[in-house]
Amino acid sequence: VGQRTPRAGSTNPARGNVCSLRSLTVSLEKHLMGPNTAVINNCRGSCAFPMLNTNNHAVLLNSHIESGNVEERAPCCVPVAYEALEVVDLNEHGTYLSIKPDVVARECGCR
Amino acid sequence: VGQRTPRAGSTNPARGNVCSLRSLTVSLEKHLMGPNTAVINNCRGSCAFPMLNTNNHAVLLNSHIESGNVEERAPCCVPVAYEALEVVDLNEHGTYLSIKPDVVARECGCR
Amino acid sequence: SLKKRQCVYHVNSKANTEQNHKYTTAGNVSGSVQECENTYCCVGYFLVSDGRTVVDLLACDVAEKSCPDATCRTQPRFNSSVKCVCNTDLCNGNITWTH
Amino acid sequence: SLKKRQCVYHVNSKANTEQNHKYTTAGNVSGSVQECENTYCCVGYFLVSDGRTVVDLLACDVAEKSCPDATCRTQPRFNSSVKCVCNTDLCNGNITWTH
Repeated sequence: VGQRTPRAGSTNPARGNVCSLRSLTVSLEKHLMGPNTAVINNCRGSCAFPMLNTNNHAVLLNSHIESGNVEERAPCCVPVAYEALEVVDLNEHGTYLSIKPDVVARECGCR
Repeated sequence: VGQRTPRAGSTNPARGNVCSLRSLTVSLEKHLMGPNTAVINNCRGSCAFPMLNTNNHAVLLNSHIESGNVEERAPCCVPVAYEALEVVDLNEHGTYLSIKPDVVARECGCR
Repeated sequence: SLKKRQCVYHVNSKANTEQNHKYTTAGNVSGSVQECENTYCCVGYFLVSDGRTVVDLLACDVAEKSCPDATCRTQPRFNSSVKCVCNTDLCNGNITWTH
Repeated sequence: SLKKRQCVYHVNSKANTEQNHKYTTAGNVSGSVQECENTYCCVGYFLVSDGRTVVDLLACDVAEKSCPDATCRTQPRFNSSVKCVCNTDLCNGNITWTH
Protein backbone atom coordinates (compact mmCIF):
# COMPACT_ATOMS: atom_id res chain seq x y z
CA VAL A 1 0.00 0.00 0.00
CA GLY A 2 1.25 3.47 -0.83
CA GLN A 3 3.62 2.24 -3.52
CA ARG A 4 3.16 3.53 -7.02
CA THR A 5 2.20 0.88 -9.51
CA PRO A 6 4.10 1.03 -12.82
CA ARG A 7 2.10 2.66 -15.58
CA ALA A 8 2.08 1.70 -19.23
CA GLY A 9 4.43 3.96 -21.11
CA SER A 10 6.25 5.24 -18.07
CA THR A 11 9.99 5.50 -18.55
CA ASN A 12 11.79 3.63 -15.81
CA PRO A 13 15.54 3.62 -16.48
CA ALA A 14 16.05 0.61 -14.14
CA ARG A 15 13.65 -1.39 -16.31
CA GLY A 16 15.87 -0.92 -19.36
CA ASN A 17 14.72 -2.91 -22.36
CA VAL A 18 13.13 -5.75 -20.41
CA CYS A 19 9.79 -7.06 -21.72
CA SER A 20 7.07 -4.75 -20.36
CA LEU A 21 3.81 -2.98 -21.09
CA ARG A 22 4.01 0.20 -23.21
CA SER A 23 1.20 2.58 -24.05
CA LEU A 24 -0.14 2.26 -27.60
CA THR A 25 -3.09 4.15 -29.11
CA VAL A 26 -4.60 2.79 -32.33
CA SER A 27 -7.36 3.91 -34.67
CA LEU A 28 -10.56 1.82 -34.66
CA GLU A 29 -12.15 3.68 -37.61
CA LYS A 30 -11.66 0.81 -40.06
CA HIS A 31 -13.08 -1.73 -37.60
CA LEU A 32 -15.90 -0.17 -35.60
CA MET A 33 -18.48 2.62 -35.50
CA GLY A 34 -16.83 3.94 -32.33
CA PRO A 35 -14.78 4.96 -30.49
CA ASN A 36 -12.41 6.49 -33.06
CA THR A 37 -9.29 5.46 -31.14
CA ALA A 38 -8.45 3.22 -28.21
CA VAL A 39 -5.42 2.76 -25.97
CA ILE A 40 -4.77 -0.96 -26.48
CA ASN A 41 -1.11 -0.93 -25.26
CA ASN A 42 1.62 -3.27 -26.52
CA CYS A 43 4.27 -5.52 -25.01
CA ARG A 44 7.85 -4.78 -25.98
CA GLY A 45 11.34 -5.58 -24.78
CA SER A 46 13.90 -8.30 -24.37
CA CYS A 47 13.10 -11.87 -23.31
CA ALA A 48 16.72 -12.91 -22.73
CA PHE A 49 17.84 -14.31 -19.36
CA PRO A 50 16.81 -13.32 -16.71
CA MET A 51 13.25 -13.31 -18.06
CA LEU A 52 10.49 -11.57 -16.12
CA ASN A 53 6.97 -13.01 -15.82
CA THR A 54 7.76 -16.18 -17.71
CA ASN A 55 6.85 -19.86 -17.39
CA ASN A 56 8.52 -23.27 -17.47
CA HIS A 57 8.19 -23.69 -21.25
CA ALA A 58 9.89 -20.36 -21.99
CA VAL A 59 12.69 -21.05 -19.48
CA LEU A 60 13.44 -24.44 -21.08
CA LEU A 61 13.13 -22.97 -24.59
CA ASN A 62 15.53 -20.15 -23.73
CA SER A 63 18.03 -22.60 -22.21
CA HIS A 64 17.78 -24.78 -25.34
CA ILE A 65 18.50 -21.79 -27.61
CA GLU A 66 21.39 -20.59 -25.43
CA SER A 67 22.88 -24.10 -25.77
CA GLY A 68 23.40 -23.33 -29.44
CA ASN A 69 20.06 -24.09 -31.09
CA VAL A 70 19.79 -20.58 -32.45
CA GLU A 71 17.39 -21.54 -35.24
CA GLU A 72 14.50 -22.10 -32.81
CA ARG A 73 11.87 -19.41 -32.21
CA ALA A 74 13.05 -17.54 -29.10
CA PRO A 75 10.69 -16.48 -26.28
CA CYS A 76 8.70 -13.43 -27.32
CA CYS A 77 7.34 -10.51 -25.25
CA VAL A 78 3.54 -10.77 -25.58
CA PRO A 79 0.40 -9.82 -23.64
CA VAL A 80 -0.63 -12.47 -21.11
CA ALA A 81 -3.64 -10.64 -19.66
CA TYR A 82 -6.19 -8.40 -21.31
CA GLU A 83 -9.17 -6.18 -20.60
CA ALA A 84 -12.37 -5.89 -22.61
CA LEU A 85 -13.51 -2.67 -24.32
CA GLU A 86 -17.06 -1.41 -24.82
CA VAL A 87 -17.54 -0.29 -28.42
CA VAL A 88 -20.25 0.82 -30.84
CA ASP A 89 -20.76 -1.79 -33.53
CA LEU A 90 -23.11 -1.89 -36.51
CA ASN A 91 -25.45 -4.51 -37.91
CA GLU A 92 -28.38 -4.46 -40.36
CA HIS A 93 -30.68 -2.98 -37.67
CA GLY A 94 -28.35 -0.14 -36.74
CA THR A 95 -25.71 0.55 -34.10
CA TYR A 96 -25.39 -1.44 -30.90
CA LEU A 97 -23.11 -1.48 -27.88
CA SER A 98 -20.84 -4.49 -27.63
CA ILE A 99 -18.23 -5.64 -25.11
CA LYS A 100 -15.20 -6.87 -27.10
CA PRO A 101 -12.95 -9.19 -25.07
CA ASP A 102 -9.12 -9.13 -25.10
CA VAL A 103 -8.74 -5.67 -26.66
CA VAL A 104 -6.50 -3.89 -24.15
CA ALA A 105 -3.19 -5.52 -23.11
CA ARG A 106 -2.90 -5.33 -19.33
CA GLU A 107 0.16 -7.52 -18.51
CA CYS A 108 3.14 -8.83 -20.49
CA GLY A 109 5.21 -11.97 -20.30
CA CYS A 110 7.88 -13.93 -22.14
CA ARG A 111 6.29 -16.83 -24.06
CA VAL B 1 -15.33 -37.53 -35.56
CA GLY B 2 -13.13 -39.61 -37.78
CA GLN B 3 -11.01 -36.66 -38.85
CA ARG B 4 -7.34 -36.75 -38.09
CA THR B 5 -6.21 -34.05 -35.72
CA PRO B 6 -3.01 -32.28 -36.77
CA ARG B 7 0.06 -33.51 -34.92
CA ALA B 8 3.02 -31.42 -33.75
CA GLY B 9 5.79 -31.64 -36.29
CA SER B 10 3.64 -32.99 -39.08
CA THR B 11 4.41 -31.48 -42.45
CA ASN B 12 1.26 -30.10 -44.00
CA PRO B 13 2.07 -28.24 -47.23
CA ALA B 14 -1.27 -26.38 -47.11
CA ARG B 15 -0.28 -24.98 -43.73
CA GLY B 16 2.77 -23.31 -45.22
CA ASN B 17 4.58 -21.04 -42.79
CA VAL B 18 1.50 -20.10 -40.76
CA CYS B 19 1.95 -19.96 -36.98
CA SER B 20 1.56 -23.52 -35.67
CA LEU B 21 2.81 -26.11 -33.21
CA ARG B 22 6.08 -27.86 -34.10
CA SER B 23 7.72 -30.73 -32.25
CA LEU B 24 10.72 -29.74 -30.13
CA THR B 25 12.73 -32.00 -27.82
CA VAL B 26 14.98 -30.36 -25.24
CA SER B 27 17.45 -31.62 -22.64
CA LEU B 28 16.39 -31.28 -18.99
CA GLU B 29 19.75 -32.41 -17.58
CA LYS B 30 20.77 -28.94 -16.41
CA HIS B 31 17.42 -28.36 -14.74
CA LEU B 32 16.10 -31.60 -13.24
CA MET B 33 17.07 -35.05 -11.98
CA GLY B 34 14.84 -36.58 -14.66
CA PRO B 35 13.74 -37.21 -17.29
CA ASN B 36 16.82 -36.52 -19.42
CA THR B 37 14.80 -35.03 -22.28
CA ALA B 38 11.24 -33.88 -22.86
CA VAL B 39 9.18 -33.01 -25.91
CA ILE B 40 8.09 -29.46 -25.02
CA ASN B 41 7.19 -28.36 -28.59
CA ASN B 42 7.47 -24.82 -29.92
CA CYS B 43 5.28 -22.38 -31.82
CA ARG B 44 6.65 -21.09 -35.10
CA GLY B 45 5.42 -19.40 -38.22
CA SER B 46 4.02 -16.20 -39.61
CA CYS B 47 1.48 -13.98 -37.85
CA ALA B 48 0.69 -11.80 -40.86
CA PHE B 49 -2.88 -11.43 -42.13
CA PRO B 50 -4.90 -13.68 -42.12
CA MET B 51 -3.86 -14.69 -38.62
CA LEU B 52 -4.99 -18.00 -37.19
CA ASN B 53 -6.07 -18.41 -33.56
CA THR B 54 -5.68 -14.77 -32.69
CA ASN B 55 -7.59 -12.24 -30.59
CA ASN B 56 -8.90 -8.68 -30.82
CA HIS B 57 -5.68 -7.07 -29.52
CA ALA B 58 -3.50 -8.84 -32.11
CA VAL B 59 -5.91 -8.00 -34.95
CA LEU B 60 -5.88 -4.29 -34.02
CA LEU B 61 -2.10 -4.34 -33.50
CA ASN B 62 -1.54 -5.97 -36.90
CA SER B 63 -3.85 -3.45 -38.59
CA HIS B 64 -1.97 -0.60 -36.87
CA ILE B 65 1.39 -1.93 -38.11
CA GLU B 66 0.09 -2.49 -41.64
CA SER B 67 -1.04 1.17 -41.64
CA GLY B 68 2.63 2.11 -41.57
CA ASN B 69 3.64 1.93 -37.90
CA VAL B 70 6.35 -0.60 -38.64
CA GLU B 71 8.35 0.20 -35.50
CA GLU B 72 5.76 -1.44 -33.21
CA ARG B 73 6.23 -5.01 -31.94
CA ALA B 74 4.29 -7.19 -34.39
CA PRO B 75 2.08 -10.12 -33.30
CA CYS B 76 4.22 -13.10 -32.39
CA CYS B 77 3.52 -16.85 -32.70
CA VAL B 78 3.51 -18.15 -29.11
CA PRO B 79 2.01 -20.99 -27.05
CA VAL B 80 -1.45 -20.15 -25.73
CA ALA B 81 -2.14 -23.49 -24.00
CA TYR B 82 0.18 -25.83 -22.15
CA GLU B 83 0.35 -29.20 -20.44
CA ALA B 84 2.12 -30.08 -17.22
CA LEU B 85 4.99 -32.59 -17.00
CA GLU B 86 5.78 -34.98 -14.15
CA VAL B 87 9.48 -34.80 -13.32
CA VAL B 88 12.01 -36.02 -10.76
CA ASP B 89 13.32 -33.11 -8.73
CA LEU B 90 15.85 -32.97 -5.91
CA ASN B 91 15.89 -31.28 -2.51
CA GLU B 92 17.96 -31.70 0.66
CA HIS B 93 16.07 -34.90 1.58
CA GLY B 94 16.55 -36.58 -1.80
CA THR B 95 14.58 -36.97 -5.00
CA TYR B 96 10.86 -36.36 -5.28
CA LEU B 97 8.23 -36.42 -7.99
CA SER B 98 6.84 -33.05 -8.97
CA ILE B 99 4.21 -31.89 -11.46
CA LYS B 100 5.61 -28.86 -13.27
CA PRO B 101 2.93 -26.69 -14.90
CA ASP B 102 3.16 -25.09 -18.36
CA VAL B 103 6.05 -27.22 -19.64
CA VAL B 104 4.66 -28.64 -22.89
CA ALA B 105 3.19 -26.27 -25.51
CA ARG B 106 -0.14 -27.69 -26.70
CA GLU B 107 -1.64 -24.88 -28.84
CA CYS B 108 -0.27 -21.79 -30.60
CA GLY B 109 -1.68 -18.37 -31.35
CA CYS B 110 -0.72 -14.94 -32.63
CA ARG B 111 -0.32 -12.52 -29.70
CA SER C 1 -22.45 20.48 -8.11
CA LEU C 2 -21.38 20.89 -11.73
CA LYS C 3 -24.11 21.33 -14.26
CA LYS C 4 -24.67 18.13 -16.19
CA ARG C 5 -24.33 17.92 -19.95
CA GLN C 6 -27.67 17.91 -21.81
CA CYS C 7 -27.98 15.96 -25.07
CA VAL C 8 -30.80 15.45 -27.53
CA TYR C 9 -32.28 12.00 -26.97
CA HIS C 10 -33.82 9.80 -29.65
CA VAL C 11 -33.58 6.04 -30.07
CA ASN C 12 -34.48 4.14 -33.21
CA SER C 13 -37.18 1.65 -32.24
CA LYS C 14 -35.54 -0.99 -34.47
CA ALA C 15 -32.35 -0.95 -32.39
CA ASN C 16 -32.07 -3.79 -29.88
CA THR C 17 -33.48 -3.23 -26.39
CA GLU C 18 -30.16 -3.90 -24.64
CA GLN C 19 -28.67 -0.90 -26.40
CA ASN C 20 -31.69 1.28 -25.64
CA HIS C 21 -31.46 0.28 -22.00
CA LYS C 22 -27.79 1.17 -21.72
CA TYR C 23 -28.32 4.58 -23.31
CA THR C 24 -31.44 5.18 -21.22
CA THR C 25 -29.45 4.64 -18.03
CA ALA C 26 -26.76 7.07 -19.24
CA GLY C 27 -28.93 9.87 -17.80
CA ASN C 28 -32.46 11.07 -16.97
CA VAL C 29 -34.62 11.57 -20.06
CA SER C 30 -37.43 14.14 -20.19
CA GLY C 31 -39.05 14.51 -23.57
CA SER C 32 -36.27 14.67 -26.15
CA VAL C 33 -33.56 15.84 -23.71
CA GLN C 34 -31.21 13.63 -21.70
CA GLU C 35 -29.12 14.86 -18.76
CA CYS C 36 -25.83 12.88 -18.78
CA GLU C 37 -24.70 11.17 -15.57
CA ASN C 38 -21.11 10.17 -16.51
CA THR C 39 -20.05 12.02 -19.63
CA TYR C 40 -19.85 15.48 -21.11
CA CYS C 41 -20.11 14.08 -24.66
CA CYS C 42 -23.23 13.88 -26.85
CA VAL C 43 -23.38 11.43 -29.76
CA GLY C 44 -25.33 11.03 -32.96
CA TYR C 45 -25.40 7.88 -35.11
CA PHE C 46 -27.11 7.85 -38.50
CA LEU C 47 -27.82 5.17 -41.09
CA VAL C 48 -27.51 5.86 -44.81
CA SER C 49 -29.38 3.74 -47.37
CA ASP C 50 -30.68 4.51 -50.84
CA GLY C 51 -29.49 8.11 -50.47
CA ARG C 52 -31.64 8.65 -47.37
CA THR C 53 -30.14 9.36 -43.94
CA VAL C 54 -32.13 8.34 -40.86
CA VAL C 55 -31.34 8.91 -37.19
CA ASP C 56 -30.24 5.72 -35.45
CA LEU C 57 -29.45 7.20 -32.05
CA LEU C 58 -29.09 10.59 -30.37
CA ALA C 59 -28.05 10.44 -26.70
CA CYS C 60 -25.43 10.94 -23.99
CA ASP C 61 -22.26 9.09 -24.98
CA VAL C 62 -21.53 5.63 -23.57
CA ALA C 63 -18.56 4.28 -25.56
CA GLU C 64 -16.91 7.19 -27.37
CA LYS C 65 -15.25 8.78 -24.30
CA SER C 66 -13.59 11.55 -26.32
CA CYS C 67 -15.31 14.61 -27.82
CA PRO C 68 -12.94 17.47 -28.67
CA ASP C 69 -15.45 19.36 -30.89
CA ALA C 70 -18.15 21.81 -29.76
CA THR C 71 -20.32 21.06 -32.81
CA CYS C 72 -21.44 17.68 -34.08
CA ARG C 73 -19.51 17.24 -37.33
CA THR C 74 -20.29 14.04 -39.18
CA GLN C 75 -17.71 11.33 -39.83
CA PRO C 76 -18.59 8.60 -42.36
CA ARG C 77 -18.24 4.93 -41.37
CA PHE C 78 -18.43 1.87 -43.68
CA ASN C 79 -20.42 3.66 -46.50
CA SER C 80 -23.64 2.87 -44.66
CA SER C 81 -23.42 5.02 -41.57
CA VAL C 82 -22.35 8.34 -40.14
CA LYS C 83 -21.46 9.42 -36.63
CA CYS C 84 -20.82 12.64 -34.76
CA VAL C 85 -19.60 13.42 -31.25
CA CYS C 86 -19.63 16.84 -29.52
CA ASN C 87 -19.22 18.54 -26.15
CA THR C 88 -21.88 21.27 -25.77
CA ASP C 89 -25.49 21.20 -24.56
CA LEU C 90 -27.88 19.74 -27.15
CA CYS C 91 -25.06 19.86 -29.76
CA ASN C 92 -26.15 16.50 -31.19
CA GLY C 93 -29.43 18.09 -32.31
CA ASN C 94 -27.67 20.41 -34.76
CA ILE C 95 -25.53 18.32 -37.12
CA THR C 96 -22.84 19.82 -39.34
CA TRP C 97 -22.79 17.62 -42.42
CA THR C 98 -19.36 17.18 -44.00
CA HIS C 99 -18.88 15.48 -47.35
CA SER D 1 -0.36 -61.27 -21.25
CA LEU D 2 3.16 -59.91 -21.55
CA LYS D 3 5.49 -60.60 -18.67
CA LYS D 4 5.84 -57.50 -16.54
CA ARG D 5 9.20 -55.83 -15.91
CA GLN D 6 10.71 -56.59 -12.51
CA CYS D 7 12.81 -53.95 -10.76
CA VAL D 8 14.69 -53.86 -7.49
CA TYR D 9 12.64 -51.84 -4.97
CA HIS D 10 14.05 -49.72 -2.16
CA VAL D 11 12.87 -46.35 -0.89
CA ASN D 12 14.86 -44.04 1.33
CA SER D 13 12.79 -43.51 4.48
CA LYS D 14 13.77 -39.82 4.51
CA ALA D 15 12.08 -39.25 1.15
CA ASN D 16 8.63 -37.67 1.40
CA THR D 17 5.61 -39.97 1.68
CA GLU D 18 3.90 -38.64 -1.44
CA GLN D 19 6.84 -39.82 -3.52
CA ASN D 20 6.93 -43.20 -1.79
CA HIS D 21 3.21 -43.62 -2.44
CA LYS D 22 3.54 -42.87 -6.14
CA TYR D 23 6.39 -45.33 -6.59
CA THR D 24 4.58 -47.92 -4.46
CA THR D 25 1.58 -47.78 -6.77
CA ALA D 26 3.84 -48.18 -9.83
CA GLY D 27 3.62 -51.97 -9.25
CA ASN D 28 3.21 -54.78 -6.70
CA VAL D 29 6.10 -54.99 -4.25
CA SER D 30 7.16 -58.27 -2.65
CA GLY D 31 10.28 -58.05 -0.57
CA SER D 32 12.83 -56.08 -2.55
CA VAL D 33 11.27 -56.75 -5.96
CA GLN D 34 8.62 -54.63 -7.72
CA GLU D 35 6.59 -55.80 -10.73
CA CYS D 36 5.93 -52.75 -12.93
CA GLU D 37 2.38 -51.98 -14.04
CA ASN D 38 2.96 -49.29 -16.67
CA THR D 39 6.63 -49.23 -17.62
CA TYR D 40 9.46 -51.47 -18.78
CA CYS D 41 12.05 -49.13 -17.22
CA CYS D 42 13.78 -49.52 -13.85
CA VAL D 43 15.36 -46.51 -12.15
CA GLY D 44 18.00 -45.87 -9.51
CA TYR D 45 18.59 -42.52 -7.80
CA PHE D 46 21.57 -42.02 -5.49
CA LEU D 47 22.74 -39.17 -3.28
CA VAL D 48 26.41 -38.25 -2.98
CA SER D 49 27.74 -36.39 0.06
CA ASP D 50 31.15 -36.29 1.73
CA GLY D 51 32.39 -38.87 -0.78
CA ARG D 52 29.70 -41.39 0.26
CA THR D 53 26.98 -42.59 -2.11
CA VAL D 54 23.66 -43.73 -0.64
CA VAL D 55 20.64 -45.18 -2.37
CA ASP D 56 17.75 -42.70 -2.55
CA LEU D 57 15.35 -44.83 -4.59
CA LEU D 58 15.28 -48.07 -6.55
CA ALA D 59 11.93 -48.82 -8.26
CA CYS D 60 9.86 -49.09 -11.41
CA ASP D 61 10.11 -45.84 -13.35
CA VAL D 62 7.43 -43.17 -13.02
CA ALA D 63 8.78 -40.05 -14.76
CA GLU D 64 11.76 -41.09 -16.93
CA LYS D 65 9.70 -42.77 -19.71
CA SER D 66 12.79 -43.63 -21.79
CA CYS D 67 15.37 -46.37 -21.01
CA PRO D 68 17.47 -47.38 -24.02
CA ASP D 69 20.14 -49.23 -21.98
CA ALA D 70 20.03 -52.83 -20.73
CA THR D 71 22.35 -52.06 -17.81
CA CYS D 72 22.01 -49.27 -15.24
CA ARG D 73 24.87 -46.90 -16.11
CA THR D 74 25.16 -43.92 -13.78
CA GLN D 75 24.71 -40.35 -14.93
CA PRO D 76 25.80 -37.54 -12.57
CA ARG D 77 23.39 -34.71 -11.73
CA PHE D 78 24.16 -31.42 -9.91
CA ASN D 79 27.37 -32.74 -8.17
CA SER D 80 25.21 -34.16 -5.38
CA SER D 81 23.35 -36.98 -7.05
CA VAL D 82 23.51 -39.76 -9.59
CA LYS D 83 20.80 -41.54 -11.58
CA CYS D 84 20.52 -44.60 -13.78
CA VAL D 85 17.74 -45.99 -15.96
CA CYS D 86 17.63 -49.45 -17.58
CA ASN D 87 15.31 -51.88 -19.35
CA THR D 88 16.00 -55.45 -18.08
CA ASP D 89 14.70 -57.38 -15.06
CA LEU D 90 16.31 -56.25 -11.79
CA CYS D 91 18.85 -54.19 -13.78
CA ASN D 92 18.68 -51.36 -11.23
CA GLY D 93 20.20 -53.68 -8.63
CA ASN D 94 23.48 -53.95 -10.52
CA ILE D 95 24.82 -50.48 -11.15
CA THR D 96 27.61 -49.75 -13.64
CA TRP D 97 29.45 -46.78 -12.16
CA THR D 98 30.86 -44.38 -14.73
CA HIS D 99 33.17 -41.54 -13.79
